[in-house]
Amino acid sequence: MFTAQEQEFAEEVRQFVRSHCPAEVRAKVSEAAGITAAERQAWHRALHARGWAAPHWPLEHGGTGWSAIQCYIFAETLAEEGAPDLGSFGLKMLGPTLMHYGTQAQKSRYLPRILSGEDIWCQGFSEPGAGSDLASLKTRAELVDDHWVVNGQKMWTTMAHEANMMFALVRTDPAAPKPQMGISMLLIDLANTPGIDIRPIILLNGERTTNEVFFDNVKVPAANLVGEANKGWTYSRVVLGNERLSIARIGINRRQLARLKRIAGEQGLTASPTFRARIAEAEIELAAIEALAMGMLARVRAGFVPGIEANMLKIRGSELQQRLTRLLVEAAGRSAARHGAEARDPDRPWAHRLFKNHFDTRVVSIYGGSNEIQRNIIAKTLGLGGGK
Amino acid sequence: MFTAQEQEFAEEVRQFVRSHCPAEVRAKVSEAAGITAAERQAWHRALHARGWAAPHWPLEHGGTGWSAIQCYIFAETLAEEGAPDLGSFGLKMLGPTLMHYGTQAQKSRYLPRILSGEDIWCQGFSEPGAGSDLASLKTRAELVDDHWVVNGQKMWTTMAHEANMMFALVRTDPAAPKPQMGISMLLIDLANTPGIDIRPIILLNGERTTNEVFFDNVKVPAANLVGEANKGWTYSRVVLGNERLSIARIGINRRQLARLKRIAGEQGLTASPTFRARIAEAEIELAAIEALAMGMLARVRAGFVPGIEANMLKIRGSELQQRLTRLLVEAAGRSAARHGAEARDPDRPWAHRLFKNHFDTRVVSIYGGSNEIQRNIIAKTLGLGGGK
Amino acid sequence: MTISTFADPAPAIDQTDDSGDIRDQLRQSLETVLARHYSFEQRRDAHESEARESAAAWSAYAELGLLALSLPEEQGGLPAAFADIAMAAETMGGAMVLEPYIPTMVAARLIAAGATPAQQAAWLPGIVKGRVRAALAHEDDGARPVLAIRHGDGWRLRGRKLTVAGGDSADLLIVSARLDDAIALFLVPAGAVERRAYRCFDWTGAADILLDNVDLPNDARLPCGEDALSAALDEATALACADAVGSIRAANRLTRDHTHTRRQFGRSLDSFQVLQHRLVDMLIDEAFAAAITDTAIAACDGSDATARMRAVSAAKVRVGEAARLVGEQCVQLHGGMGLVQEYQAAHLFARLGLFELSYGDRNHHLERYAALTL
Amino acid sequence: MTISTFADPAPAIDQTDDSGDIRDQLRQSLETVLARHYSFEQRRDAHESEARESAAAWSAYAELGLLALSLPEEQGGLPAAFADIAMAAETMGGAMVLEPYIPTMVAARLIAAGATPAQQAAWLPGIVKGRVRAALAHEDDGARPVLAIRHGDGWRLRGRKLTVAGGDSADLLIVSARLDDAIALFLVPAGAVERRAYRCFDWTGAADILLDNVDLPNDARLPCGEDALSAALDEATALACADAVGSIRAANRLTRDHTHTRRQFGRSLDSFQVLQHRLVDMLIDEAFAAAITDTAIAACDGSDATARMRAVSAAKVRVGEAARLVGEQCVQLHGGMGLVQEYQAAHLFARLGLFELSYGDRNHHLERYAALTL
Repeated sequence: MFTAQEQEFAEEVRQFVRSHCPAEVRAKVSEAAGITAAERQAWHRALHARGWAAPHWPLEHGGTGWSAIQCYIFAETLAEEGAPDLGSFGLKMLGPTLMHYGTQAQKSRYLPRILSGEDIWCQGFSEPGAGSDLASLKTRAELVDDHWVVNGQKMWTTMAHEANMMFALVRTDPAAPKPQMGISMLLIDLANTPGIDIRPIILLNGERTTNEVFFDNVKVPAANLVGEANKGWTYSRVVLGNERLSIARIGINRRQLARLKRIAGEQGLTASPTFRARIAEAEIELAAIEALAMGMLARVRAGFVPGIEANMLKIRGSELQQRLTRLLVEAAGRSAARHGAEARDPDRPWAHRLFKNHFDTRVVSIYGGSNEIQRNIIAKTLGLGGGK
Repeated sequence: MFTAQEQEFAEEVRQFVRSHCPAEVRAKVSEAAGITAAERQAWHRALHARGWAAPHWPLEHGGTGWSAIQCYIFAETLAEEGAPDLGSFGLKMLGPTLMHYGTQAQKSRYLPRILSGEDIWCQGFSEPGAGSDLASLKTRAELVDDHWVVNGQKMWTTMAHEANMMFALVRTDPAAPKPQMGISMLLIDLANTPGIDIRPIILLNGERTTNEVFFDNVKVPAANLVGEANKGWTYSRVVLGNERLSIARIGINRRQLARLKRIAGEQGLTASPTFRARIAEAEIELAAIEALAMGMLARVRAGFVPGIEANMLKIRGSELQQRLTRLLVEAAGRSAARHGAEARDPDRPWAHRLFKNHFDTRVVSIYGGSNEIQRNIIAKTLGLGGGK
Repeated sequence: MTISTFADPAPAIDQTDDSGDIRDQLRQSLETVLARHYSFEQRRDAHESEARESAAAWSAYAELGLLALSLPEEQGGLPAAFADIAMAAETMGGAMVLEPYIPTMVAARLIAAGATPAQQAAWLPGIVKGRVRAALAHEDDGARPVLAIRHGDGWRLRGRKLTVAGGDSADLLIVSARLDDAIALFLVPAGAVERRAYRCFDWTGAADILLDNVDLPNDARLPCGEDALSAALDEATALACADAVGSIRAANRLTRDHTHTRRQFGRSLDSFQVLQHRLVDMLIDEAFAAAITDTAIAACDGSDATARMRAVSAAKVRVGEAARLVGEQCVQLHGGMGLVQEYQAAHLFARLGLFELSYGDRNHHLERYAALTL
Repeated sequence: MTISTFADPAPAIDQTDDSGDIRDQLRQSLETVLARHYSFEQRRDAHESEARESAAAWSAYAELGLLALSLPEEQGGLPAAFADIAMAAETMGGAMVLEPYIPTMVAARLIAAGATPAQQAAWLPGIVKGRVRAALAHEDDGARPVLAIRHGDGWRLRGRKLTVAGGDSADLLIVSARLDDAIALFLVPAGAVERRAYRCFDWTGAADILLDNVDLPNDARLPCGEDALSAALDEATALACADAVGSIRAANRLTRDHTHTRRQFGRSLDSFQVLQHRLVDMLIDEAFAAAITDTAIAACDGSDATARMRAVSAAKVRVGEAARLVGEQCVQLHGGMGLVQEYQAAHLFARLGLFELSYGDRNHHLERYAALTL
């Protein structure tokens, strides 16, 4: 599949991870045990020092100039080795969008700080009544003198409590003929702006990874508008398109598969013909996902724009991730019912994390456009029902 | 599940089948090998002589007065033993409909002849453009003096080439405000009426089980109208409702399961953990279907009208039937690819029929209202989307 | 024979059967109690409190007679069918009750069926009155199975039991142990063992039980053996199925309500055909799960052990399929809301997910079923 | 890096790759030939005729050079990658070609890879020119496996091979036989055996081959052995996957066209969301099947036997899943029309269903894959 040169490159990346990311951090990532913000930031700094924080960015903005294949090898090698994920919001979603639509001042200020990890971004898109149906969002922004005054509420704002910046969609023209047409994108300084209240949303697993964010007459400088007013909808499509590209989740699926094989082996389940078959089925699905992704990459390399293949990879990548966490739970059996470190099974000290992983993974078929929405998009692209 | 008395009854039925239906006929039914019209009629006469041709009919019309449970035991015992199916059109679909909506003359003439097997009925509902969407049917009937003059085309008319009578839906009021409101039901003598052309539809399996029927100025006596004119839609719902009741297909599924176990045992597949598991899954699904059917029967006994449970049983009964024929194909392996008696595998002389069965069974999720339509009906009954 | 029509006035599946009158009254009483004790907040408080379950709820179950069902009248029991206990389990599954009703009743029935009159008199009245909770400790730690040996006039037990449902709050444990190549059962007061109590992901309680040379009197051993244990485990499995059916019904109701209320792209979610068909498949699985559980419950009241094992394994497999579909789709159709601690969807997902891991997984029961039918 | 958008102007998955120019020309030429020789009626006539396949079509394949691909140039072959043969197989799968292209090419490549120069010269030119059809007869009758013994200067073969694909019309059979605890391969002219020829459910031809003490000269044995046989079987499997991908594409196209044209309840079928999502899942499976088949085809051209076996088994399993979904839903969404001999849907269902039964079923390949990766 890969050339000798590409394999050499993969080896270089692997060695870098092993020498610059502590083994205990990688072990925690591989076990889906959760790492601290400090551990993530340390790894960000290490990558940044090497010039690898944003390989897919253009050289002029601090990227690497690598081919799509190299970027792919890099990302998957990191995921396979258990390197912490740097997060998508700044590096993958906002960064490329600002490069195309941001003002020169915005690019100069924000791109280097995304690259270095100095700014941590979150995404303010979803609202209580607007999840998959973003166009119905209600948060308002009015231009008063040289500030946008923002009022409303965002929801499912992942990591808002660790971020200092947010890119948000706000309604700037309530009278627009279509709801999509009255939306703008603003850059909001969460750390230094009065009127912002970030409240935790606690999931059943006991964790706070997401938030509600309330805006009460929050003043955002006019210069923080991305691109033109009332064109936020278009930019949001670009942002989400960028997210989608990384969402086949091949690296994490490969890691989870390795974990499943290890645990199944320890539990004697690789001797069970039915369980063997289910592991093989999952591994074959991963092989198919990789084959499609490689084909897509080859076409990207040839200048094509990835189309519905990306939606397909999102759907099946997330379904596979859910299948793998479920198989992990089954491999652990009743021990997986235990919750929290104090319930640790003395003989299977990893088992109490597995149901939590399984639960957490339910979100991957919901966010970034639910799998139902993905199928709608493919259907629409195919022109199905056009003869209605 | 059953009382001692009921079990005794089942035994009586079983003995009757074994002594009155030739073993070779039962073997052919069990192997889904197809029987002749003469063999089916002989069995019909034997049942009729015993007074068991239509157990679920009221006593006054020649039924048995049995309880719903007894009717169930009777039907399932027959199916399990491989007795030929007498067909639904006359006994299950038209008969009960005529009892409620037919004229006295219709009852006196047709019910005894259905019971004795003298008349063989087929159903003229579907048309080229009206399968699941019956209301769009186009075959016209105009009342001229004391005859309805019928013009048009029916399609998917199962067994029309063996039947001498047809109950058909025809459009009698093209100007009705809703398409459903202009439809009537007619009884048509296929054997003795000019202008009827029955053409075979050959399926991929090479068989003719279904037909197209063309009507060219066919004169049907006015007395052959069922009930009132333009109320045919209501009667058709009743007819199809009656079909639906027998469509969980428990008897045939039980027979196919027994066949699967026998073949899997012969092929050594009951020693394969994965194949064992799949047989067990199918058998458990059958147990669930039976449990739901028994509950429904108990409620029917208590005077309830079966509602969406019947649709549920149709969906899952047909899906199970498809699953079983598929497992049979897999049990036979590559031998199942052979087609026709001349391709018979010397070591597996039954194998060449299995793919044909598998193919034939695809129809059970299509006819009698496709499984998609069944789900629509359940959704509508539940009131889903009512808040649109 | 009645003629059916498509337009059925009673869409919901009605699960009442003919022995239903008294059972229905009991169900209604239980529902009233649960409405009083099992609001979302009360359940959370019970989870977070030291005692962890609501003592008030347990007393209420005792007052209703739920802890007496089918037990000998001379010990304070009430005549009842196993189906009555299953009704209680199903209703509690709908409210996601945290107290160990199933473990206690399974242990009590095992004592009623297999213990000496003296042993019954020692424990059953306390259970019936709600003063004693019990649990069956069966699943061994592979490395340290529980062994029993004769020791003086009595018995000595050694080994470890893992993830005993209800073991955290049980006053009495029925412990299975190997004794001379057979399995024996012992009544062990919880005070005699070391236990590590904890919560499972669905908030129900469990414990690991360490028996470090526990000495017991001679009459701690139950006269019954493996057959009784096998029946008790089947009863526990069948009741777990009933509990899961309750949770499945609740999840379907919740999901239908949510999709009916919630609007997207200007329409209610339940007006989208894809979601309608998904809701229909969830309802079909509910109906099949409920029906096959009824069969298993009835088989537990019968005398044919093979038929019981077959019916229970069939139910565990089929209800497991339904639990998986309904649990996952309940979360999926709730969207992000489905993952949040403050709403019921995630709790139902957890309870249904853990059901699949309990009392033998799908593979175990498929293999047992195949062994009985192939 | 290019920024993607939801509005992609090219919805269909484009499977061309960079070695594509010549291959594309060949594909177009083949499509032209098939358009001329493989109308629905011509295919039916070929099926019903005595010769059973169209001799004209076979000659046309030879003229296009399809029977020469990748074979040695000194025997009349053309330089080509295995992927070129796979392209031809996929295209023929789309037209549901009845002639034994895959059996012939697999046998020819086995001769090219493992036969002596004299053996090659004896058979390959005839194959390349379309005068000789060949097939690999490997699957034994369990009761009568084929055994080889030394007999004078030559060999004597005895036993039976079942359901040999293409065996009905083959002029040359490569027969695997047990010889002293190993497997040996023999070149057997079809005239030397008794064969029972028949049609499979998908109308392709096969035969049972009876070897009743068939005497062969010494040079009938191929010098290669089990490794070459294993590679040939993998190649046959990979090409069958490519053929199935062609049928899957055709079935998806046909189903989309039908649901677009056909109206029910006043709307086109493809405007119903449930059917839209089903069509989408069919298309996704097409994309995955095509991608994983490409991987298997590439692995067949490589030198790593383990990687080849893994990739081929993965493809067989995954394409099988796709074949099942697409075949069944193609019929389902066509309604009654899907079962009729006069329309393509049923034929595609049959071809895809029989693919699953050929070259090792799902279980076989899952187990082989697991053995290689666990």
